[in-house]
Amino acid sequence: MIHEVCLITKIEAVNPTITKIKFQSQFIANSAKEGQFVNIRIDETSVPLLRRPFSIYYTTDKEVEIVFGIMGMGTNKLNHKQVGDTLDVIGPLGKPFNLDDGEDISILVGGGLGAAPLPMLYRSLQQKNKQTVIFLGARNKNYLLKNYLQASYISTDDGSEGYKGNIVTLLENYLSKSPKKNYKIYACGPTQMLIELIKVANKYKVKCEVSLETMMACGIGICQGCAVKYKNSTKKYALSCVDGPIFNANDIEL
Amino acid sequence: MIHEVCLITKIEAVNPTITKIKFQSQFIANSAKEGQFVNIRIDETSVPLLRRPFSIYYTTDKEVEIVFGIMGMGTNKLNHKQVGDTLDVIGPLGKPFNLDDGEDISILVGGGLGAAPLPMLYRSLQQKNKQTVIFLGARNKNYLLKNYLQASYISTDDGSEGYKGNIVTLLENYLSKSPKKNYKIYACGPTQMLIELIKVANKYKVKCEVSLETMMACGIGICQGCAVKYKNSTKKYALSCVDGPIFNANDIEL
Amino acid sequence: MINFSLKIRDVEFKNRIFTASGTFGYGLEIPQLVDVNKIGAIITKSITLKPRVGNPPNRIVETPSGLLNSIGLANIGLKEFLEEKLPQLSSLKTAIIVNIAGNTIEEYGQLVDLMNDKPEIKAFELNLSCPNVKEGGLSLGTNLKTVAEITKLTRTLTKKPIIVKLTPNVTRISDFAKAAESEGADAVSLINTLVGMAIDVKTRKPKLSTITGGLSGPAIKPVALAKVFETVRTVKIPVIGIGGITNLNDALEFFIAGAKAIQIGTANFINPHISVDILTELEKYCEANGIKNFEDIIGSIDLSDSVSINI
Amino acid sequence: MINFSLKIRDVEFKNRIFTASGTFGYGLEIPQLVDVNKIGAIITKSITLKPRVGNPPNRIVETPSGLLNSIGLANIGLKEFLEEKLPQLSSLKTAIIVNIAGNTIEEYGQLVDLMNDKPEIKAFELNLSCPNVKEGGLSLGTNLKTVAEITKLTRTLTKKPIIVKLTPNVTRISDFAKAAESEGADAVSLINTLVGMAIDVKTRKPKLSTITGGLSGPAIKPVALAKVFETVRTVKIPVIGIGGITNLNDALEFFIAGAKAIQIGTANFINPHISVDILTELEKYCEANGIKNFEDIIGSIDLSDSVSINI
Ligand SMILES: Cc1cc2nc3c(=O)[nH]c(=O)nc-3n(C[C@H](O)[C@H](O)[C@H](O)COP(=O)(O)OP(=O)(O)OC[C@H]3O[C@@H](n4cnc5c(N)ncnc54)[C@H](O)[C@@H]3O)c2cc1C
Ligand SMILES: Cc1cc2nc3c(=O)[nH]c(=O)nc-3n(C[C@H](O)[C@H](O)[C@H](O)COP(=O)(O)OP(=O)(O)OC[C@H]3O[C@@H](n4cnc5c(N)ncnc54)[C@H](O)[C@@H]3O)c2cc1C
Ligand SMILES: Cc1cc2nc3c(=O)[nH]c(=O)nc-3n(C[C@H](O)[C@H](O)[C@H](O)COP(=O)(O)O)c2cc1C
Ligand SMILES: Cc1cc2nc3c(=O)[nH]c(=O)nc-3n(C[C@H](O)[C@H](O)[C@H](O)COP(=O)(O)O)c2cc1C
Ligand code: FES
Ligand code: FES
Repeated sequence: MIHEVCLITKIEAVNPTITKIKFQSQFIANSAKEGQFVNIRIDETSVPLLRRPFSIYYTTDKEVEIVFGIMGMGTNKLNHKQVGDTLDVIGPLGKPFNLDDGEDISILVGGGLGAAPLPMLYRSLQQKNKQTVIFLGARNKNYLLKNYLQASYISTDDGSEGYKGNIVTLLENYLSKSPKKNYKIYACGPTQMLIELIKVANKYKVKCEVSLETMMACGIGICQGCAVKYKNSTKKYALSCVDGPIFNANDIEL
Repeated sequence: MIHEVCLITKIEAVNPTITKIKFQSQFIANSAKEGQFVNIRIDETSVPLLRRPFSIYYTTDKEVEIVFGIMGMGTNKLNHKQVGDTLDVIGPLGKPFNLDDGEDISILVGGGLGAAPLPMLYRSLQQKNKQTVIFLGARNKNYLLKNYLQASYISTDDGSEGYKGNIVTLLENYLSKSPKKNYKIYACGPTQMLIELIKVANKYKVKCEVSLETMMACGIGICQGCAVKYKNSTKKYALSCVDGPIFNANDIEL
Repeated sequence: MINFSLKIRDVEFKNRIFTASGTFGYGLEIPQLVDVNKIGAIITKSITLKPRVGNPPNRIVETPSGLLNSIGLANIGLKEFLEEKLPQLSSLKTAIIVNIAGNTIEEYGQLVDLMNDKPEIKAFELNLSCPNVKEGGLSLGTNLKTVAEITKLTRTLTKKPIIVKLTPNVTRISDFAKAAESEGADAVSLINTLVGMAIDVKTRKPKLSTITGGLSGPAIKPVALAKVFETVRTVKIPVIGIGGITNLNDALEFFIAGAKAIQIGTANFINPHISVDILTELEKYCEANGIKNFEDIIGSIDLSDSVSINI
Repeated sequence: MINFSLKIRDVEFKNRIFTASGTFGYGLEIPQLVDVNKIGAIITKSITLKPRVGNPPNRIVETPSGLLNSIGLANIGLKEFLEEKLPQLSSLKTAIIVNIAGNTIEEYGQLVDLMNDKPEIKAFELNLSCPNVKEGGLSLGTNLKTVAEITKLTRTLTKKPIIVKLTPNVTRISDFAKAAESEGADAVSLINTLVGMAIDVKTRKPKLSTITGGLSGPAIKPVALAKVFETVRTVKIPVIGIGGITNLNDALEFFIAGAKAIQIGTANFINPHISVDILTELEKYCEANGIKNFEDIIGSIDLSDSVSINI
């Protein structure tokens, strides 16, 4: 991990509520693993006080991309940055996905902006010549993060693109058709979606890793603010920023 | 006075540390008097918490101009606004200069950014066909606000333009040459400059009004935060935002 | 439309959003900027027996999300207030609550006594955050016995509602609320400002002429909310929430915690019609959320998922 | 170069910028981000006799310029601390101060007793902000007698410096500093967090699992500074300033007010090498201002223009 002030090289409004920012960081670009995140200081003021965590969306040789929804104060201010401005970044942070689980078919599931970690993951799985199936869901088509991905299944809550309904329903349909294959699910999205998804994964006895978005104060393991309940463990709480944000679905209680 | 959200129509970097912003407000443009100010909310966040007061620098038919130095958080953020953004403004505020003091020669003295109220004052005096003499001083030539003014005397601390030294010295020189004339001084600038200037005005028995820049929380007379000591008065404190910012030099203690 | 009224003793306030003492002048200063008649009540700047010029400048300092002030209870004094302000205030269609401050217990009695016959005054709020010279500058409101005595004395002198305004600079504010309640206070309002300080590093002088001052604004909202929550669990009389309220969300937090009404202070300086804005938004909020009876919100905090702090 | 060292009892700290308990882990987590050897002292997360898993989520909430936390003293417990962390800590070239927290007075004694023979531990800091179940959840540190007793007991058990960390949630913090001083404390550190609260208006649930939590960060700096200023006028032992320090200016305010050292808490989360940054800037500041003896700054507040608050 590194703490660096990075130059913003590109800003793109994916749509009025989603923005992509590309910044220079050779270190992060080269060392980031799938599912890791960066922690960004919005500005020098005390509002917002804390850094804001964002998944690493994509990396090139020397550059890193994040994509974010404009939710509150922090993302609003981030959305007002300009090319040539700098970003104060700590990263890459957190435990990445485990790409050595030996599955035959990798299933990637992303809900809304939660899909941000998928492009890097997809690229790496491709490089490993894994067979991948991608599921993307969102409340409407504006929230589908389709870039860098070849989505096989798409759903939106309002039916504005793909199946009208829940992405987990599509996933269950898919699994039910050939339930015996050696799958692994990599899932990112809202907690409620993950809860539903884990039920389905368990029903079909499919390995599953999920990416969690908890509140974080430090992102580096020094505040203990990002606790997540461990299932059946004496340690009882994991720290999402260092023990996660990627967890085995059955290690944690959501 | 009015509380209005105004469209920014022009932003100009006078130099790297001074910016001019023009915004639309028919009401303020038409009702503002010489020496009054506007109180601007920087943004929706709580840092900075309070509005920031700025003298009305110039008005046209429907537009108002302010000019400001980049001092701290508030002016920094203001400097990042863009044409098309809005400004939340309360104004015009405060007691204006008294233009009916019957002087034969009006002397305008501005120190640094304190000179901001002078252009409107100068325009009005011109319209009244007053004979005016303008003194401008600043730490260096970048801080001289010469726009809209015909400065007769200029000084800078570093000698980068005009006389090297204090503007009050130039003023005293001037007064000493024909001390008996019916002058009136209108002065704006740092408190230290005003203190020196008032001594000179009193020495030559010249009427003098000054514009004060005190800390303000509300700008509209409800917080009592902007107290200024009255000389020889039972009320003891004036409120700079409603009893000022323009005061007779001998009414207040600096 | 939803009924926001609140009855304290036998006075009915048309809504539950008041302006806090010292942050709205005498309610007469800015008729151009806000329709004061829409406000539930205007609480005057603290009135003292004799006029007070207030503290020397500098009286205010901005801090991160906060404001430090040391106005020093500058006010025109009882006599001028009654003669010059009150007649003007009586023309407003909002309730006037007079906030009073004394040097001694007796002065609170005198102030109430001298104003009790004015029908324009709907209630008294007792500002107990005045420094007690005998107690080394700690405010009168930090002594339980003093709070009880002031409440008791004023209670004997008026049938108008007495609202005791509590200082947060104590170990357990609810003890003070209980003391006020048991001596007959009709409501408590909290919090007044937190003691705070700032230093100008260049000059090495305190930024306020009085060294320390009172901290207000969004910075203190979490503290105020915790104290309101503590107090509503301790007393039966209405608790009026104050501290850092700047928008609808803040206001709702206080109501959900159990405040029967709220006061808006520092936010008036930033947006003089904030109380009316919040009232309008509150109406919309209730409509959008199908809330018919405003009392349903008050104290509706859901503690089902909460645990008690255990070490 | 200017000497920033500070001696407390017979321990010499190489400089006066420490990291505050609970905000820097065990000092071992982020060697990539900060050269911990440059820090004056690292104060560990509070250590308890038994391991504590801490409170359920949600444990943190951001507030305007502040942070509310309810970590619940999550820590690995004394045994694992001694066996696993301390050996690693001993390789650091900075002083280790162990912060301890107990459920009872006796536990503080036990903790000190069990760690007293470790040469790597340079001093103890007593966290007295632990809730006292007997006293209805108010912290141990809000009871003068308890503070005196804990100090007295631990004093008998160790010759290492004892730093008593004071809670600000009391009427007069300097009374507590005095109590600690008179029982033999070598220093006091203040402030711990202010009690605060936030509510999620949508769910009507408290945002923290424990309802209330501790407020830290820039929002509380004015309060912390006032309490430090009050305390340095009351005790002779060193006062260590804590609360909202995020930059050189903040640090200087505390030193000018009279703090002999400072601790940096929440700011570590935003910039993990903030303490080293401030140290570097402090060196430059002293050089630029011709300050040869750092003690010249401490307590150098200029009160010549100040007035006392008069009502
Ligand atoms: C590991 C991780 C990776 C993330 N990756 C992405 C991403 O790639 N793209 C994206 O759009 N969002 C991502 N998020 C969520 C993102 O951090 C929040 O949307 C952002 O912090 C909101 O900041 P704000 O100031 O705009 O909103 P706020 O006004 O602070 O809050 C808006 C909402 O965001 C939630 N939130 C606020 N702060 C945090 C925080 N520190 N951690 C988690 N949730 C928070 C709040 O609970 C609230 O519901 C990620 C979060 C985590 C923990
Ligand atoms: C009536 C009036 C008219 C003014 N007109 C102008 C003008 O035309 N152009 C101009 O550049 N400046 C003007 N000022 C000063 C201007 O308000 C401050 O420079 C500005 O508020 C600084 O804000 P900041 O957040 O950038 O700086 P901060 O970080 O807040 O402080 C920087 C410096 O400005 C001073 N300051 C901060 N807030 C205020 C305040 N509310 N009132 C007075 N001083 C303050 C501080 O003491 C400090 O020394 C005027 C002030 C007043 C009272
Ligand atoms: C400038 C100023 C002046 C105040 N004057 C008084 C006063 O005269 N009497 C009083 O009881 N409270 C006074 N207060 C306290 C407020 O009424 C209120 O309790 C406090 O500011 C907290 O609320 P806020 O955070 O919304 O401002 C004053 C506050 C400020 C900021
Ligand atoms: C997340 C967090 C955890 C903390 N844990 C402890 C602790 O275990 N023991 C302790 O004495 N203080 C603890 N504190 C209090 C800090 O040490 C410090 O006193 C307080 O945060 C004020 O300083 P600040 O504003 O610089 O953060 C904690 C503070 C925070 C924010
Ligand atoms: S966010 Fe601080 S420990 Fe995880
Ligand atoms: S700034 Fe509030 S009264 Fe003048």
